[in-house]
Amino acid sequence: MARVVVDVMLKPEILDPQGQAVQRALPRLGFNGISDVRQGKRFELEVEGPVDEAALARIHTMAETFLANTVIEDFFVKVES
Amino acid sequence: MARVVVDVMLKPEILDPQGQAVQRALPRLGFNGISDVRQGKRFELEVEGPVDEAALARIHTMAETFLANTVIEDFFVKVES
Amino acid sequence: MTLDTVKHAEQTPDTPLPWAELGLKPDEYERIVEILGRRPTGAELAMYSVMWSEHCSYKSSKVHLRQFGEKAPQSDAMLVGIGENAGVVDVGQGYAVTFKVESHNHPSYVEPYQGAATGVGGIVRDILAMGARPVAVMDPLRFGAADHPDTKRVLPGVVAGIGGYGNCLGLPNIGGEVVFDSCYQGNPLVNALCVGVMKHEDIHLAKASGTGNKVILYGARTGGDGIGGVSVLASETFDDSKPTKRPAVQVGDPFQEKLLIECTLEIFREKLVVGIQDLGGAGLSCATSELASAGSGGMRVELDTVPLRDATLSPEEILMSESQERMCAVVEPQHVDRFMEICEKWDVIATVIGEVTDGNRLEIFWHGEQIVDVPPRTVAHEGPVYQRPYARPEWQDALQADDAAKLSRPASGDELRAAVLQLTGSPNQASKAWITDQYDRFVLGNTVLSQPEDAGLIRIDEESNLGVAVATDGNGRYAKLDPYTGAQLALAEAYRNVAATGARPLAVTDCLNFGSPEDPSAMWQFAEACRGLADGCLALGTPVTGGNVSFYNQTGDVAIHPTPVVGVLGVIDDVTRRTPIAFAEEGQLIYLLGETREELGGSAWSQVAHDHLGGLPPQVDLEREKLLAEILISGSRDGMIDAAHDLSDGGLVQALVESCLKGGKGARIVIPDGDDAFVTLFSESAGRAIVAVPRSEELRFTDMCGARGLPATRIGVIDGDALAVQGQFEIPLDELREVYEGALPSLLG
Amino acid sequence: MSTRIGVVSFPGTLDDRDALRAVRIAGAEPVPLWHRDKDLKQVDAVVLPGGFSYGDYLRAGAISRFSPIMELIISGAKDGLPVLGICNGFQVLTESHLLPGAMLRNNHLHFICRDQTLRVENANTAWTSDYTAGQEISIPLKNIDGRYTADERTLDQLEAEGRVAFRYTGMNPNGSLRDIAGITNEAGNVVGLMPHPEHAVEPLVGTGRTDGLGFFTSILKRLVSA
Ligand SMILES: Nc1ncnc2c1ncn2[C@@H]1O[C@H](COP(=O)(O)OP(=O)(O)O)[C@@H](O)[C@H]1O
Ligand SMILES: [Mg+2]
Repeated sequence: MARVVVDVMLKPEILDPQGQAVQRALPRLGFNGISDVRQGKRFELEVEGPVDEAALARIHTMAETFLANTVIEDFFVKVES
Repeated sequence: MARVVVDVMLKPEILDPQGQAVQRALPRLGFNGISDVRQGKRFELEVEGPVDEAALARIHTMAETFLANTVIEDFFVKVES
Repeated sequence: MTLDTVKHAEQTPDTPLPWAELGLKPDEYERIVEILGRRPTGAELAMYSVMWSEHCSYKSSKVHLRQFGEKAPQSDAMLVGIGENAGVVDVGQGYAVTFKVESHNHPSYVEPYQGAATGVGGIVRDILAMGARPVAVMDPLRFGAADHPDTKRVLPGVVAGIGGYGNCLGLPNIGGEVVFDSCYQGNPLVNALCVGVMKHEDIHLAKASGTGNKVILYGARTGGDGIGGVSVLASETFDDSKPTKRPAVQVGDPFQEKLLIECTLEIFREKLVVGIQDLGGAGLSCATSELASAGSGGMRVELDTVPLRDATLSPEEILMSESQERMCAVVEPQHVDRFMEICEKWDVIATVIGEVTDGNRLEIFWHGEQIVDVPPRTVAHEGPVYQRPYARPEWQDALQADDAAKLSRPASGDELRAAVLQLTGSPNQASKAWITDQYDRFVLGNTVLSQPEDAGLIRIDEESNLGVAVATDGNGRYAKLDPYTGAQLALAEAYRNVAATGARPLAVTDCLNFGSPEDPSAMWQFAEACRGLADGCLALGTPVTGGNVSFYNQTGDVAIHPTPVVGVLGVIDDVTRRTPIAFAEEGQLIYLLGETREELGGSAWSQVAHDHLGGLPPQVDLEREKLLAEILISGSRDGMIDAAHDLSDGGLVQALVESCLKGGKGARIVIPDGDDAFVTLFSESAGRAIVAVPRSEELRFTDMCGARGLPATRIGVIDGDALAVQGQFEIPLDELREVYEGALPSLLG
Repeated sequence: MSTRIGVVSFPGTLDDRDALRAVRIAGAEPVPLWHRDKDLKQVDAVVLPGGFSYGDYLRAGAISRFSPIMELIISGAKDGLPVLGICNGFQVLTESHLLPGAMLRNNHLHFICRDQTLRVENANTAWTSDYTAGQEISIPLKNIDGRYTADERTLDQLEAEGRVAFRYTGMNPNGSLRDIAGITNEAGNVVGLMPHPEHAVEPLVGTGRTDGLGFFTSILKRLVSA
């Protein structure tokens, strides 16, 4: 069984209030030197069978049509070693 | 400027309703062969200055005390290359 | 590891068991051995320990709670009393209403969001298990000081959790309370109330009967949530230095619960169940033993059929798991297929895990081997009962002697003005909109009154306009000064709040939040509060139908203020007659009903202006409360009053501020001749309300009050855009609003 | 024959009962539709009501969009079937690409429930003809993912074509771009908005106003006269 990770992040031009809220809170908590924070989602998929090109292509489609809304989000697929 | 990523995932023993909802939907959408889905959060931090051990230690503390709720979540810090 | 079967237990009588770690006392363990005639198996020990915990067995409170039954007033309305998942009252036209308040205090301190969320989930399942459709929720909350950093951790999480869960279930939140006091710093109180509606014939009870009937577990899979949570969390003081005692947190899935509700209601509609029980604290241990105990036969359960989220769970853990969003039903064999079909329709997992037997034992098997063989009553209903020692604390006299009368008071008009603004902008008196705007109050389309009002009021029949009103109240400061009176004041206030909307109070639920029952002082407070509440309910004719006890709300030796939270349910035949708090019509006359004495002990003013708590709380006169309620109800029914607001913390001036701001209209007030302005405005005498009377109804209204002997004093008129007290001060509504609405946002961001 | 208006229930839909009631009060025949239904039961129009379908897990509306009934509604809408998406229903419509843009978490990150005023910008859609352009109405708003977003080009196009159907006035409750509370498709048969007209159809309950009834009377008139 292999694990494939899909990261979904808001596109850079879209306002990310969650990331901003984190960033604004950091100095108050005594953490400085972080100039930007973006918050996104991480999906860990346990894939049955081999993660070959065909499987990755299917996961890519799944991310594009379902896990991410490409109107607002970018996604990245990677195989976890 | 370097990017540090903090992934926050629910601990394995904790119920993950979001991941479950995704997993249950997949077969209906025609995606088979995914035996488990967990959904978590991904924070992308832009760090000013060098990401040395001291900086990483600080980010670790920040993740532990703020980004993650360690009662129910695990977190992982990594430097993006 | 070998499985600890019943047979194995018989053969190995000397195996040491961790009963002490599971919270059992030596004599309790002895009793288990005596009941079984042998040492318990691990699974049996798990069941007994969790079911005999304070939280599940009420072992310290039982002897006091009995009064609610013994002193219960004669009431034709009561259909199901204390002891079931929730009490049920008849509200007429064939409708029955069930309601109950419960605590989720400790879990909400550990993990505010999930703790509060699962608190809502749990009480909703209780109501559902009675056969009712849940129709509204309320959330009485207590936090530490508003400006304490930990309050900023706990409060937003709790509120988001209540909203996140309740909103997603589609239940309107129609009211609650928010109180800040440093006594709750390490022990916030998160109480949740749910109201449900059904027809009389739909009432369901938690009992397993009928040999051969199937036991079906349905809803979420079972995981390792909150294992040991009930016994450990609820029976020991939470202590940071021992992290091992931190239980696994339960995580809620409101979507799953919504499916469970709709699925269960459809199952009820088709009359497919004989008995039903929700799974809450103590999970399957509780559900199976209670169902079997209340029923006529025994029960046999194959534990390995339980659908798991985590395959590594041991049988003991499965029995103790507190995974949320699960229910257990007893179904006749011929209805099982249809039951399963409905579950499938709602994507709800359902599994037959056992059946009702003709014996009288609860027997549980794991991979074919017997691991539990117990008389179910001994687990569920015949747990230990303690007569805990109690004693009036020695500091009580000094506290009561520390009279608030000695505090320096505002004298000039300017000082009074400043005191009003200070009170209005204090966290306890300020607008709670920052919180309540995070709750859906519109869903289901039957909300007639919701926050900020005296009570939440919902329509339950669209044709006839029948409705019910519910209010919850509790003042820990009063109860600290005198727990007997404090409990009655909580009852009186909730009763008055319901009547102020025009509804007739019918029944009571309560959540008793106290310190450690092992501390004689806290136990005395508890005993006094129970006695006060039982006596009060008898006097008002409103029986207690159910409730909840939360002990061990203390950090080290320091307990919270004793905090009995009382919920009162009332019925209104025609919701179009309801009375809101808002002053809406200029020119209407403002009457103060009831008598004002100088009563400042425990008052909001003494807290805000002097950080003082001492003296005696306001007196209680329950006959007067009844009379006031009758006047408020008649006034509403006969169209004599257009607004009503009860007087409680903050006294007359706070009520005026709220009614003015809600309606966007000012008021001109005249202090009655010879009365002290400060006392008139800030005293907290009970049994009072203000009403707005149209001029055309004035005579009729005052005649009615006169005839029935209720003091009614005309104190002013709705007018202008300021709150003006003649000869004293004037505050523009805009200024009041800024102070009233700005306070919580500036504290909570 | 009476006018049949369907109201779809997905698992987790909450305001279906309110929407059915609103349809009835307006004088049409309410028809409950189930997400697994494979036909539309001859309804003349469809309401996608509010709620948290599938818990709003993943993204609001993302999972419901793939239900069997949505296939029928998507193809029907393209052929002119009137569809009104309220709150979660609006989110389903954007996820289905029947309406452009997307809905994000409110800028203040909280669920917000309030009485909201909005301006009806387009009174020519199937669902707004009983209003007048520029009219202000007040109806409940309640959501956590209500921030409307689209790229600049799309926004400009919506404005140019008069497809911004409703705009928040007084206060923008969630950070929606250009104060957009609701939009319509080009043909005007598909309308989505975040606030809840179905909670404002009776004087007694909810906000005590009936400003939302016009949505349901608009469609009824349209269908009766068609
Ligand atoms: N946590 C809460 N959840 C919902 N409503 C609340 C909450 N706290 C306060 N409210 C509502 O705000 C209003 C004002 O509260 P409060 O001043 O405590 O009322 P009262 O003094 O009449 O008991 C009431 O309608 C009450 O139900
Ligand atoms: Mg009140």
